[in-house]
Amino acid sequence: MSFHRGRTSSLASGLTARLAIFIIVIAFLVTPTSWSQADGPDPVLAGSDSALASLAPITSLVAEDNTYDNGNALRLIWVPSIDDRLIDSKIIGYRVYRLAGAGEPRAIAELPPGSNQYLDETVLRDSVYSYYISTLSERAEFPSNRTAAISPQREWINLDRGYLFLIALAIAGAVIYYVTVAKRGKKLFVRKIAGLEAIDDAVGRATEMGRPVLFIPGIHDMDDVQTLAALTILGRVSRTIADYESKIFMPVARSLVMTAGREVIKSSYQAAGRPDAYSDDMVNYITDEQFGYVAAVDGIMVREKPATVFLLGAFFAESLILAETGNSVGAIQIAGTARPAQLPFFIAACDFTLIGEELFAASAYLSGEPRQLGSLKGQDVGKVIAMVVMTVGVIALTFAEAWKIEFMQDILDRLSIIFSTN
Amino acid sequence: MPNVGVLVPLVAIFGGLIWLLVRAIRGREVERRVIFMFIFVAVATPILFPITFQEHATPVVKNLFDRIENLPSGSTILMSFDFDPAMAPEVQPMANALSRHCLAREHKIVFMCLWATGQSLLNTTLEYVIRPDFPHLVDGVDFVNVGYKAGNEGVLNVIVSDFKKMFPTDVNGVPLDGVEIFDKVGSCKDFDLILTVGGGRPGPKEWVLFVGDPADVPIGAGVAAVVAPQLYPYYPRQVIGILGGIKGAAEYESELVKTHPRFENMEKPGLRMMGPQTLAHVVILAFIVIGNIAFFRGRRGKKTE
Amino acid sequence: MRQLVPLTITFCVGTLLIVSVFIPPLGDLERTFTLWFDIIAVFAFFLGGGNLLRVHINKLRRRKTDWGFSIVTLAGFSTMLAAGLFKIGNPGDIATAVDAPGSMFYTIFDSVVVPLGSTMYSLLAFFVASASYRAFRAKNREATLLLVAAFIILLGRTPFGLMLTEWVPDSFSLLQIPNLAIWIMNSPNLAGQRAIMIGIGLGVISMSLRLILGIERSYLGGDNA
Amino acid sequence: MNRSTYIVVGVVVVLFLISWILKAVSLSGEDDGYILRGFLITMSAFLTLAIFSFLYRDNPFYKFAEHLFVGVSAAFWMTQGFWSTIVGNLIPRLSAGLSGFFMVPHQPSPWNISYWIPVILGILLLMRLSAKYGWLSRWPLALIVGTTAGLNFVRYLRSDFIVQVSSTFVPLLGREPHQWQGAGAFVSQLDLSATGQLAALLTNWVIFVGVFCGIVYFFFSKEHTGVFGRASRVGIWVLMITFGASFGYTVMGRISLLVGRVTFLFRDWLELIS
Repeated sequence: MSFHRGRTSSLASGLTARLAIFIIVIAFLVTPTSWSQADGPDPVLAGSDSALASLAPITSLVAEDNTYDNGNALRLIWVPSIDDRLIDSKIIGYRVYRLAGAGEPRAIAELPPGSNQYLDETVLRDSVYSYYISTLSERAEFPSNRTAAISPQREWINLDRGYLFLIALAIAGAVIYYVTVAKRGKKLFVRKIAGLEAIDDAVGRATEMGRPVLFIPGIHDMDDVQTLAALTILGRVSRTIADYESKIFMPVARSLVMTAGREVIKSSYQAAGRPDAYSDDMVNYITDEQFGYVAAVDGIMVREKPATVFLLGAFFAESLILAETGNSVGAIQIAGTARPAQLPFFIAACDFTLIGEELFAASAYLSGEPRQLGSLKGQDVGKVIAMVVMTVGVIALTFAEAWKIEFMQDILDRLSIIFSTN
Repeated sequence: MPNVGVLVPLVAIFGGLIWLLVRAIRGREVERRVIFMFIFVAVATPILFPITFQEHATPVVKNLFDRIENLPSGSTILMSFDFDPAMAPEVQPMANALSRHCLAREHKIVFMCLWATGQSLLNTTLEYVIRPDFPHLVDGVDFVNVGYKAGNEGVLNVIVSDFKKMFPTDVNGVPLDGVEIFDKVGSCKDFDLILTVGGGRPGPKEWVLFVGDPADVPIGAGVAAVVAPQLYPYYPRQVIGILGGIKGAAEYESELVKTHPRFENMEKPGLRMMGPQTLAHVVILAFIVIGNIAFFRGRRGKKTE
Repeated sequence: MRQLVPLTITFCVGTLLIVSVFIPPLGDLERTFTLWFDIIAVFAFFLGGGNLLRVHINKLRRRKTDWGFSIVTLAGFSTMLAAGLFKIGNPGDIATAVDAPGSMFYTIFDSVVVPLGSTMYSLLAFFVASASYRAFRAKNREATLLLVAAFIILLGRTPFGLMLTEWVPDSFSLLQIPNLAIWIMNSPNLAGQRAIMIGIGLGVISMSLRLILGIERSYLGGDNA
Repeated sequence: MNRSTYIVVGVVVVLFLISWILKAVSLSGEDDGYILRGFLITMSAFLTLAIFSFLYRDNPFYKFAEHLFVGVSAAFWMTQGFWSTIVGNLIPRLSAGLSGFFMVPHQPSPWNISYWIPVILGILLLMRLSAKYGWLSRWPLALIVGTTAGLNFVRYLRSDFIVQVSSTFVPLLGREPHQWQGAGAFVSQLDLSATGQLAALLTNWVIFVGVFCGIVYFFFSKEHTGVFGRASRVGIWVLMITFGASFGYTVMGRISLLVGRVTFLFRDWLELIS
């Protein structure tokens, strides 16, 4: 089926409506209530060496719990000494003192002139602290009032990340929704991806020529999601290879990827009913060293002369070295990476390139399985969200800047808050 | 003056390219190894026999050069070394060229660093550039080195309103109150120009935000090539000129030699390092042209067959 | 059982780590799991290193093509391993960094791995040239755009970029090649990078979900079986 | 190997020896370990040349360098893994005795017991070697896949989705210093200078339209025809310009790498330049 325009917009508006409700709810939740306020009146000049010009201490020192942490930080806020504003002031900085319980004060930090806040991340939950801050001159210091005793609190939910949660929910929800829709048997349309259409031909060519297929899964370990994408594609490719009775060779730069790669290929061969044709020698660990690996793979390419080379995963500077060597031995090359910096080199030197998102979509596309295809459609909802938000943001900013329309500025501020990271 | 050692490889490169061009017009492709050889010769020749190309200053560089050139003699300029040894090959040539230019125009320079690692690199410039080139200039009279102070943006926050509060003495402990340059300088507002050389953080961006904008002082920046594009939005209002990477340094050196012939024989690392770059770029551009000619001739050949 | 346990582990761990972003007391989980990963990866070294040894010893025993070079690999491997594990020639005690200057480990690294690595890296200078020769051809509209953008940027990096277009009047200075190069980097290039990144973000989200939910299980040989 | 190969190898060995001797002689004035230093510099130079020789074609010298590189670097990373992860991170959490032996500070904590989990999973991974219990190695892999999926979900959502979307908010009619003053003012000041208003507006329009159409290109679930197809075509064009531009921009850095290697050969080894 095709994606009707009407449905796109109704979907988008439904999402925005839901977003709007959440925004209101969260806005209420996030509104600050009362903070623990330091008591006592403002400055009391500390008695000090009367021969020296005395400096005004800082004022309005407040210690408050740092919100949304595991109870391991306290935040200090104050108004700098009035002397700090003078052109030739004698202030050389501030020193922060902390008292744990009824203990002795200990200096925990020194700050440059002009500072007005400090985050103490060396506190323990359930302990009680109070603070004061001294204004420093060359020879003396002028302490402020002490804050009320406070202990850091643990919060169970980070409300600052409410919008992040909502955006995650919206996109994940869309993906899961279309997965279930597809599971119920609804046929979904997915456009052709050239690089993936070519895989069968490329493997077939290797069979005809009697040369191996070389599969390079990038140089990162399993903690990079691009490596996982490469391995999922390997699952499909090795199945085709098993069916065609071609040879595959996969040199890797990480021991874990070797283990996982063997697991994948072995299962594919089993599924193809040819478990005997599988051998551990198909996947070999070379070295973790980036260019040592490249040197070895280059050697393999010129000696084995693979008919087809897959370069899928996380690539860095080696992308072009590998792709050019592969090209020089006349291999068909299918590349894909989510490293924008390396894409130009693959585009230049390979026959087909999976650009960014296409790498992650590849395995779902190749599987042809309805649930997997459904997840691709879910991704597109994320794109609709991005396009709508961008358009609204651009229009709001344009009007707010050109004609100073306040209402537009409000929309923009809201959007910027929702789409901010913290 | 170019000697035989330079001429032979240059003739080989350009002769070879013309030969390949003729072949391309006949529809013939070039083998990879031939390209490799051209690149190697193009890079190795200028290393063995320094070849420098006359660089024309682009407006972003020229603007800063003209500002320093046109300030009345005796203006005070603040120059900050905000980089580390890793960045030094790219940006130290700029720092050297800028200091030479300022001192040749008889401006007074106040040197400082926001990076602790900048101190030793600043000393290199003082020791190997200023002392030999301007032996008559006196530390503390014609230029002052106030050294490094910790605090990153905090330092900028202070010096924008009071310079001596952050830097009461120079690096040798001499109180700035006795230094003549500082008779006229109370804060950053009193400098006629601020130059920052670096590219990390704190760097030019912080100088613009914390000093340039609030105090309304013109800022000139020398930065590593990768950072340069991020700085263009500030040009030409907040940053009056940008030297980006080795190419920026080379353009500045070129301009400097043009207007101040006394520097004809100075070290020109920017220009020297641009030699292999320029030749290699020219070779690559030539191969793109040759490739396209071969492609179109080859296609036409196929059609007529 | 053979499928269920791994799928459950993936689901639980994945969900837990996503949720932990929103629950401050779980904030440390990210670091813990990263450390766990590192530890498991070190165990995998036994498999990787063992495999390396097995391959080369086999080559040697069966006198396969190029078996002589396997001796080089084995010798290099065992020397470096011994130098590192026993900290041979290390100026300090057992607590000193393994790559302290002066140690055998450092010396080999500095005179073998560093020159070989940086030379391999420098091969790129040759390959950018051969790739531009072959790829930047005006075959169709897309390829022409690729070619023109690359050509302008390359030209803007040489003195000839300005020389060729210096005659352009100031009111059209955007058309001067160095300015045009900067504009391309700041405008269409930025837009393209951003579109790619937004796509990648969505692709990763969707793939993570497929993995966590067990829809994508080809890495377990899953839906084939 | 035929006879000519032996001759070439022999010649190279002789050249190596000569270079070593000459290098050691030239270093002898300044350095105590000049024989070793001479050897190391000569070796670095010959390994450099061996890699370069691959550009011509595969040959025994390249094979030698490649095999040496693989062996040495594999051991390098394994040793690093042992000292930094096992000794640096695991032992201080699991054993006071071993911490004492390796002289690393012991870090006692009630949670330390959880660090047996990766150890057990690591051992399960080694089960891969057994035919009967090989399937157990899937458990640690499953944990790793879960970790990677979970951690990257939010990471990419933030840095590649949210940040990129919100930084695309650009004013289409300009902002300070190119504040919109109405169409009349715009037309009267119209020029194509690099710092002018039109250039600034052009940048913003290209960014907005470019990102928009770029996203359209990536749409999977809609046929790229009609208006949608045209937008997707514009998307491809923007991507192509991006790729061409980034390619061109990187060339300079790549040339610098070669300059570095050639300088090493000419200066440190051959002493042709100073």
